[in-house]
Amino acid sequence: MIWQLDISVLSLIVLCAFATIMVKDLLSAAIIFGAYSFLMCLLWTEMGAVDVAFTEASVGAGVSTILFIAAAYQTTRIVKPRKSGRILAKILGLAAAIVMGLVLLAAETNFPGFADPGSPASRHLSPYYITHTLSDTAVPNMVTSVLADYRGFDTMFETAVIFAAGLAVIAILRRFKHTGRCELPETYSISAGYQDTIIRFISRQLVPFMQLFALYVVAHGHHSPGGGFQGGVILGASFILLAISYDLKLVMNRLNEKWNILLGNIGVLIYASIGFICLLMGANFLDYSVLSKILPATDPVMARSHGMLGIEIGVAIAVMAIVVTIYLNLASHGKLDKGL
Amino acid sequence: MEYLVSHYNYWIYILLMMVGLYAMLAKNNLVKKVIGMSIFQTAIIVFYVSTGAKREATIPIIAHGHGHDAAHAVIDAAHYANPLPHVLMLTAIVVSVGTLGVALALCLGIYRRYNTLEEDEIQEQLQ
Amino acid sequence: MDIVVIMLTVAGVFLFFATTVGILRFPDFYSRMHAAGKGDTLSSLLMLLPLVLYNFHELNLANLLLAMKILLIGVFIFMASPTATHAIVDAGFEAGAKPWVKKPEEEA
Amino acid sequence: MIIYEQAPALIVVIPLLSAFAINIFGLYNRNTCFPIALLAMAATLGAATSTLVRVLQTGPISYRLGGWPPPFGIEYVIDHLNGLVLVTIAAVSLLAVIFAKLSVEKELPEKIQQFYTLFVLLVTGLLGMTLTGDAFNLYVLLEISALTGYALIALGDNRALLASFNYVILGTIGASFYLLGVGHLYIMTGSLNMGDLFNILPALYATRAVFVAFLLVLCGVWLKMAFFPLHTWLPNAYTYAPSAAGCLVAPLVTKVSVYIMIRVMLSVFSANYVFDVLSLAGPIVWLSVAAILFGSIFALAQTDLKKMLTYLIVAEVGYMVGGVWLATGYGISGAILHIVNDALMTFCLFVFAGIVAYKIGGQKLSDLQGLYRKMPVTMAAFTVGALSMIGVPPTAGFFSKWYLILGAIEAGSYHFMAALLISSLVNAILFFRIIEIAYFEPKADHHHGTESSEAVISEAPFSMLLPLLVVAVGLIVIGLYSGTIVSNIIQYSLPAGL
Repeated sequence: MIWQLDISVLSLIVLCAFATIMVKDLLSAAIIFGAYSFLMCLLWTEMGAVDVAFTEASVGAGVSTILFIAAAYQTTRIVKPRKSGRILAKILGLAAAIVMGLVLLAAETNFPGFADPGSPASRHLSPYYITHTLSDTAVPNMVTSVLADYRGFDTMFETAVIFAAGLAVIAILRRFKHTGRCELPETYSISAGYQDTIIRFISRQLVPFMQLFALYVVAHGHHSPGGGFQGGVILGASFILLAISYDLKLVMNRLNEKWNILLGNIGVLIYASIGFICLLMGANFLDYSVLSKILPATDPVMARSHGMLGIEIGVAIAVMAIVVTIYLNLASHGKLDKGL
Repeated sequence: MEYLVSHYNYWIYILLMMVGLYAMLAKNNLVKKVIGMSIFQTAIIVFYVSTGAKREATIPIIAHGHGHDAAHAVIDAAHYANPLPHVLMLTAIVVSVGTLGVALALCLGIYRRYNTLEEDEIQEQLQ
Repeated sequence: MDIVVIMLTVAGVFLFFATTVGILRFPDFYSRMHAAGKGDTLSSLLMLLPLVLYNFHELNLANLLLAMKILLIGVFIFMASPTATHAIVDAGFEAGAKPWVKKPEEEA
Repeated sequence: MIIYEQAPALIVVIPLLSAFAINIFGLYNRNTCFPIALLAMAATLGAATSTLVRVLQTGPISYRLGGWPPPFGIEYVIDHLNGLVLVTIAAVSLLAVIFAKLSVEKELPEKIQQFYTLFVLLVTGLLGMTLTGDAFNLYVLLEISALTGYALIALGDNRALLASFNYVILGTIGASFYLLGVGHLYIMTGSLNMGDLFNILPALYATRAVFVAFLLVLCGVWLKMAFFPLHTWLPNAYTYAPSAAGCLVAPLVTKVSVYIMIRVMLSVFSANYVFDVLSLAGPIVWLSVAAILFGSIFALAQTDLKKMLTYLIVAEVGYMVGGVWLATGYGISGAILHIVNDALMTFCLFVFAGIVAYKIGGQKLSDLQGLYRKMPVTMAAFTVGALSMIGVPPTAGFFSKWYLILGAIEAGSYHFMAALLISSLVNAILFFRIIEIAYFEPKADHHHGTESSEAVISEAPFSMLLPLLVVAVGLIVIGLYSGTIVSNIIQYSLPAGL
């Protein structure tokens, strides 16, 4: 905890936040927001929250920025100045922000000091997780064990949230009128418009490594930062990279819309079914320890570890498919023909 | 000075929340509102992660935790940062990216219909 | 060993600084990207190398693996950073950014 | 008996799994969506009812998800209060899915599969919010129901997208405030389990941070339930939603938020803290008086049927919030009973609006002319719903209002009582106006005016009529048995000492 570093990063963050909402160009706003997210990662790594930082790096700085850019590309990047005579919203917003700030500031004086080892948050529940994660679940990364086991139910619904978001994007944007089902070209052909060989070549070389890395992140989440969610986002990002450097058709050749939706379903279904199998075997929902009865050569503790691996794989599949779906729909305005 | 060092995080998160809330309520451009929403949500994440930080503690991964004999090693809770807020915030980040996707999809749909992203111009078209 | 590490780090920081100055001070889009592309790549590498070397204070398998990982990051940056710069320049060219030339009357 | 013991988990797991089943099977054949959704909702209702029966027999149940003991893992707690709310949600969503079939086929023929999946996920979220005993788990489920709600509303035509966008912004502020409030509780206590918080918090009641935490949670929930000054997103969002989605979202989402408010007030904080330590009750009751009056007056000014109903929801939310904050046994009983009644009443009226949209196409009040002739059964059921909204005995609406008024008298809040009476009067004016319009024939200057006097009966299709009739009968039955409900169920969910 180096507070000088913290403060300098935090002041940069505040600067970025102000710049993002002040700048008159949506594309610039998106880029600055990406920088804001990266600074957040730095801050959180520095505070010891490596998993959160990893997720923010892949989601906030990666996918969110891409989504903003896709939205700006599909709409307009110009922010027009407000017409005169409409300052009521401004005053209202400012007043609400100030009131909220003052209320929060009043509460803040009661908080235990930052990074105080004696604070209730560090003393009440967390010591149990820290000291029992190995003996209960055999997973050294306690973020993974809390995420996938102690509070696995939250995570199931977190995956369901992302699934619902993907479905919502399809429901809102997708237009089926043009094509009854996805029409794919006979052979892959380069679309019209100037495309650069260097970028294409490098992207194509990088994609396998990205996917390999993503699988490593999923599989190694028990021992190092990472897990299903981060791995899934990186997998999705590899497809997005292809979609950007080539075109949507190339991606749709490999992962068409039907498969995308199907994979999204299957991913969450893997999670829920593992929980449901536990329930059928007589234990409570998501109590993986009972899986030791069907998994060969495992005791209940290792069964928990394997159960977590199973659900991480499910999360990764679902997140990958949904991230790709959201991007494809946003980048092509729901027509899935061409786009960014 | 002591007080400043132990509370600056909270001040910054409050400032970020104010920026986000202002953008959400007062900005005219819909995508700017969405950006404000993201800032608002990350500010809350800063707050939660701050609750998990611990002085003299390392990242919440048990060192040399491979294998079964490691289970019997003595683990001191004071050596590791609090994992619980991290878990909660992983969930919150996921939720925020989901909300972001939906909000941007709505922006695109609105742009398709009204051909503008400015709230006042949409209101004019509605009247 | 320590001296090498410090020297490399200082060189990296200096190059980063030079890059930043370049981005701010160069006259047109292309020369700015030139500074960003070249300076960034080399300085990142100069920052990563000392990290690798620093790891070898205590030679064992774990540290070797760690050093490998850091080197892999270096390889990735070496591939990705120039490509990204190229892509940006390309986009700028398509968007019609004019390169800076000396004022015509000076040449004449 | 696995089913019996695992019923609390099954309530959520059945709709969750069936949501994926709907989506997967829907990819291949769209006609499979409806039967799966129907079966899932029926099974959920079964699980919810068996859970409520078990609670009535043995007292509150605690279910450990993942088998971890409560403060460390996530816990489901089912007591009399949420047992009742659960059955209400499950019943209304079963009826709503029956109604949705034809309406969706007409309004959203392209997106049937997405509609049912989102629909079932929304129900999952609402049920989970009601079941959970963990403050953070509640946030995740809140977001599920919110995200699916945004999408369902945005599916509607005509201005629905903008309404949904405003809902996204304000809904996210609400959810974030809730999250931040939970964060304040977490930093002060280190716990997230509601029961655990209830035990730890009394020592911290004097601190400002806990007070702010309470305020944040309250504001967040208020935004979600559209309580008076924070209601701006609701009327547009619910008006422009597709009818089938409106039938689910309008009756349930605000009611579940009210339930969460009660749960947080009584099970995380305590009645003692909320009512005695804080001196908020007076201003909040005044605020709910304002909500009731505002909602009623704006409802009176509308010419659009659905929009009128949405302003009535704003008024009804005022009833429930005010009832809880009266801080008397009668007031809280009335508010809890009103959650059930209002869910049914709102459902009845929105189904009516949906049938009108399906058969006639318009939503203007003037479109309703001559409906008593054309659809006698529909109008009869609507009349029951309207009478219940006004509060005429023996319909259910009368009894919850009666309890609320008793509560107001007990607390000495005569302004709240006056607001209730005024709102009943306004409701009477509103609904008698509709009934009057519907009694009259369309104007004879129609070019085929002679034919219309033949009184062609063209009733709504059976699958739309069935939920309407069931709920109309339900309103009367619940009205007749409301004494039993209060003494057997609601009685036990009141805090001690009230």
